Amino acid sequence: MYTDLVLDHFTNPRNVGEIEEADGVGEVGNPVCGDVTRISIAVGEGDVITDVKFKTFGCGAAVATSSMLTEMVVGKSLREAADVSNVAVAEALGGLPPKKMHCSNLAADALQAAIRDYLLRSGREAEIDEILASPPKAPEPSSH
Amino acid sequence: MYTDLVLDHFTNPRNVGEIEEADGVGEVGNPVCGDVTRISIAVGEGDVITDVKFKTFGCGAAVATSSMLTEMVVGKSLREAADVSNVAVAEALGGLPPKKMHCSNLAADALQAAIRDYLLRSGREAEIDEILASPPKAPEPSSH
Amino acid sequence: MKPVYFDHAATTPVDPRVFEAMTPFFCERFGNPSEPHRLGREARSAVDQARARVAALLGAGENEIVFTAGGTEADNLALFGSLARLQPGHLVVSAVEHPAVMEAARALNGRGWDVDYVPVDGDGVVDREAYRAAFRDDTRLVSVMTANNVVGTVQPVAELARIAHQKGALFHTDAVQAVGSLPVDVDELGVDMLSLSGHKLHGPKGVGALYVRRGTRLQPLLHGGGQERRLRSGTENVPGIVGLGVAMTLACEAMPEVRPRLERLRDRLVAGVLARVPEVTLLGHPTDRLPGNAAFAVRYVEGESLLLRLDARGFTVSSGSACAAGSDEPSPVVQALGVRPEDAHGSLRVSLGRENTEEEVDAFLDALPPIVDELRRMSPLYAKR
Amino acid sequence: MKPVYFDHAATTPVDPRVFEAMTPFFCERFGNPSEPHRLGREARSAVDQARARVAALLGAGENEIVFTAGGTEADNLALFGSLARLQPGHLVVSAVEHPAVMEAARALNGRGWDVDYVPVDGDGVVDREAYRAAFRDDTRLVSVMTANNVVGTVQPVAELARIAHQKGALFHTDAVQAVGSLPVDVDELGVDMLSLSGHKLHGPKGVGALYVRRGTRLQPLLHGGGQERRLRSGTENVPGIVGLGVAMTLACEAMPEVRPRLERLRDRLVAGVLARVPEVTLLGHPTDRLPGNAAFAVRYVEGESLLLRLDARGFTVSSGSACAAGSDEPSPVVQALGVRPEDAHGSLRVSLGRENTEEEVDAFLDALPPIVDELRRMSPLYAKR
Ligand SMILES: Cc1ncc(COP(=O)(O)O)c(C=O)c1O
Ligand SMILES: Cc1ncc(COP(=O)(O)O)c(C=O)c1O
Repeated sequence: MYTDLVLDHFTNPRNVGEIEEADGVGEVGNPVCGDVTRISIAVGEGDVITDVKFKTFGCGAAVATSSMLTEMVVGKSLREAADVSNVAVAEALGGLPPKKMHCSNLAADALQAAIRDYLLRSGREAEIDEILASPPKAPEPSSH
Repeated sequence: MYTDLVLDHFTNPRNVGEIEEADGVGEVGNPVCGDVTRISIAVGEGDVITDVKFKTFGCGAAVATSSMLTEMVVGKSLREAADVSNVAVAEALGGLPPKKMHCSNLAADALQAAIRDYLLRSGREAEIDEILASPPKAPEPSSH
Repeated sequence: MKPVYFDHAATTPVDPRVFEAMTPFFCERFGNPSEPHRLGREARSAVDQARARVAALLGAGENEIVFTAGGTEADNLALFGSLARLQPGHLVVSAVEHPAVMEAARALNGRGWDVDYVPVDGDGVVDREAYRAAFRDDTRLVSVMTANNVVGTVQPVAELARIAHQKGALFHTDAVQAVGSLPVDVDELGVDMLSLSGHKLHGPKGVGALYVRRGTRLQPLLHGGGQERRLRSGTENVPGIVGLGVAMTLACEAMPEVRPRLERLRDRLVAGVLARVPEVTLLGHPTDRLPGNAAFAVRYVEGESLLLRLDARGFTVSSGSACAAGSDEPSPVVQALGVRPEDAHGSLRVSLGRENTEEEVDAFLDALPPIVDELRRMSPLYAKR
Repeated sequence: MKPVYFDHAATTPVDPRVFEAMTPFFCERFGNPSEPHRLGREARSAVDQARARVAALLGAGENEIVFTAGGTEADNLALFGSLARLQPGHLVVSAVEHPAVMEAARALNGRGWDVDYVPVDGDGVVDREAYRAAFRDDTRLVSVMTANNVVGTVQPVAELARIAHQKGALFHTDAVQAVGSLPVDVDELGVDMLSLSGHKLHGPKGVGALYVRRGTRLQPLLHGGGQERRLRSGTENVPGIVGLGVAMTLACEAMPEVRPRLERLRDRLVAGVLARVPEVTLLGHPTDRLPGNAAFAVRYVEGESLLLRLDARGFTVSSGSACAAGSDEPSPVVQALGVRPEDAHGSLRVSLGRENTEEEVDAFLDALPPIVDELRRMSPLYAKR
């Protein structure tokens, strides 16, 4: 089932919580489906993500991928962070059980929603397509 | 499966063989079906069976019922001996496995064939029906 | 503290006495029961003895017991076997059956059978009106479980079977969770077929039995050497069957002592959880439930997360039923009770067994609240409630 | 002398190392592999490890292995499972299949499938011409066993599978007698499905496996929780599966040493029997046969009687195949070789295993002639010959 790394991230999740006065917030998933992830980011000089926090309602894989993602993107530029795919997060965790792959879609999607939110808030709609271009999968509609 | 008594009669069968100059001989069964029993009798004063021997090609149950039958009928009159049914032999053995009941049909049938043979040889055809009347099952055609 | 096992509804440890009884049949008394030699006869009589035990404990006759490879096979044999000869007609099952019945019913549906899934009330008890109304002229079989594996609710099987018989249908009950925990007598229940499984009653995995009332015609699922009165071919799992016989005997013997003790432990656990954790509901019937089953919906928390955190703290529980596929769906059983899907995701099943103690229950009651708290603080739903 | 076990084709004792490997999974590591907690994960990884072993030993991929409750279930799953979705068409099996394949084929016949039973020659080898001629446009599946359980003949499976594929049919082989005794590689054989069973290779009863080549579509026989990639539901028999994995590993590791040794023992036994007992024929192929199988037709003697007498003298043998029903029929396999029914009744199967010794074979060769003699003297057929 779960790798030791998944269990470690699940048991001691990194960066849990919500950034007060966040620069961008994204939430994806649906409680009816059993998983919701909310990611808030702080963006500093040169579009660098200086802080990131998550809240997740979901299974072990959903929590672990959220935690892993936050570790992977802090210090990265928005462009680089948007490049981190769900698959990359699952790989960084040493793999997920096949039936859990869908849960791993939440974290990266929530981050992209947060980036999009940041760009919208800062009047940079024009850049959304370019910055979020690389990941093959378009983020799901977000709300915050 | 087999009771201890069946196994005992199978392992140490009583009255195996063929009476030389027998008064009556009966053989029933079919090698193609896997069981043949041949019984020879000596008949003394007052129609009493003074000796009986069997040969059987067949499974454990076929051998054991043959052996048990010979023990049950020696010393009996033809009339009494003809009364010993296949079911009675099986009961005397403490029962047989359901799928083996058909093998237990051979012994009593062979005895009846032997009695019939004796009556025919001694010109007592007229008595056949009376003496062999009681058993519900008519003996199969015999040859010797 | 050593880990506390609270997942007896998923499976149970084999009782050491059961294991001991099985042991000689692996390496020494290993004969094939179909062989007429001594080793074979020895194996045959061990199987027959187990059959006599299982039969007696159910109030059944010896040739009404068919050994199978488990509860799933027993359920499948009951449904497919009893309907195989018939023209497709109508089948009634409850909405809270185990997947072994549910999926068999679905497969029958694919072969032309109409299936009605009778709803349950908020406590998980089959709705009598809906049940009566479900019958049709061509209803051939009803399958309602004796006790539910997720929420523990015990069904009024005797009453439901009587109704089915009045309507001319056969009645099967999946008693996999009940046998060994509650008294089960096939004549009192009045059922035509009844499934049970070894590993739920401190016996081995991979062995079970189907009770088939004399006169009930069945087609086999497994064809071959003709074992089990031609109803289930395959070399008999002799150690497993021996283990099942001994396990059932031990469970039934211990029941008068174990059952009230488990009920007390369970009630203590339920009361403690409800008192100490806010926004938690008990699932299933408050009293007509399995002695060891305590099931809850914990709002704003996802079940697997809760299970894994409790596991990390030494408490082995379940978040519903254990099955290999689709376990990220909220339990259909919990939803059938009317619980909203988002709350059904937070289902927690604590199933006690005869080796559990009050200390373990109290330790659990101390461990649970901070874990729920932690998960809720992590949940984006909780802040918004 | 302690009893000599010469009935390895019926079943084998569990190897003590296998039993040792299984032991912890009964009372301690007893988790349900479908549960995500530690105990469940432990059980899951034990099952996965066994699967990896079985797969590697067959040259298969891990997700090509479906664990079942034995050889019979594997055979039934292969036949029913691969044909379930299809419109009834045509099925080809050999005339010497085990009842697990034979009866499944008969049941399919009852559901509208045409079945051809391809004859074998006097050595028990499938007749190539009849085989080729059996195919029709709608032949969907062929099932020919790797090695026969009664007379030991090994079939040219690779060649037969190639022909089946040319004709567009799937190919299944029942390798229950072969696996563990002969090298078996699914790619060398080129089969789509292959059955094996634990208790024939010093593993436990009640567990087996079906190899299913990637891309072969199968419907399950047992529906439920979705275990075994939905192909075989039911809580996994964890100790049994672990035992199968270890048993197969041990058997395959030992094969280079055991196989030639068994062949020498078997040849000694065959030569001895033919030399010492008149009117006896060797059944099956003189050389292309299972290493441990020596099968004979002993004229004027009924098989069960011979078996029971040998048993009373401490030699455990068989009079053909072990199956629960109809065992008083002469073996259909022996008859398929052209042996007359009255002679087929006298079939004797001596199946050697890795623990047997030359001393045991020699003791048997001393014991057999007087027993045959005694039975012949008791036989009304012998005098008349
Ligand atoms: C109610 C119920 N029915 C059937 C089964 C299936 O039994 P088994 O796991 O022995 O196949 C289970 C448990 O898994 C169960 O709880
Ligand atoms: C060739 C063959 N196929 C199938 C089987 C059935 O296997 P199992 O007894 O494990 O059901 C056997 C043995 O019984 C066999 O010898």
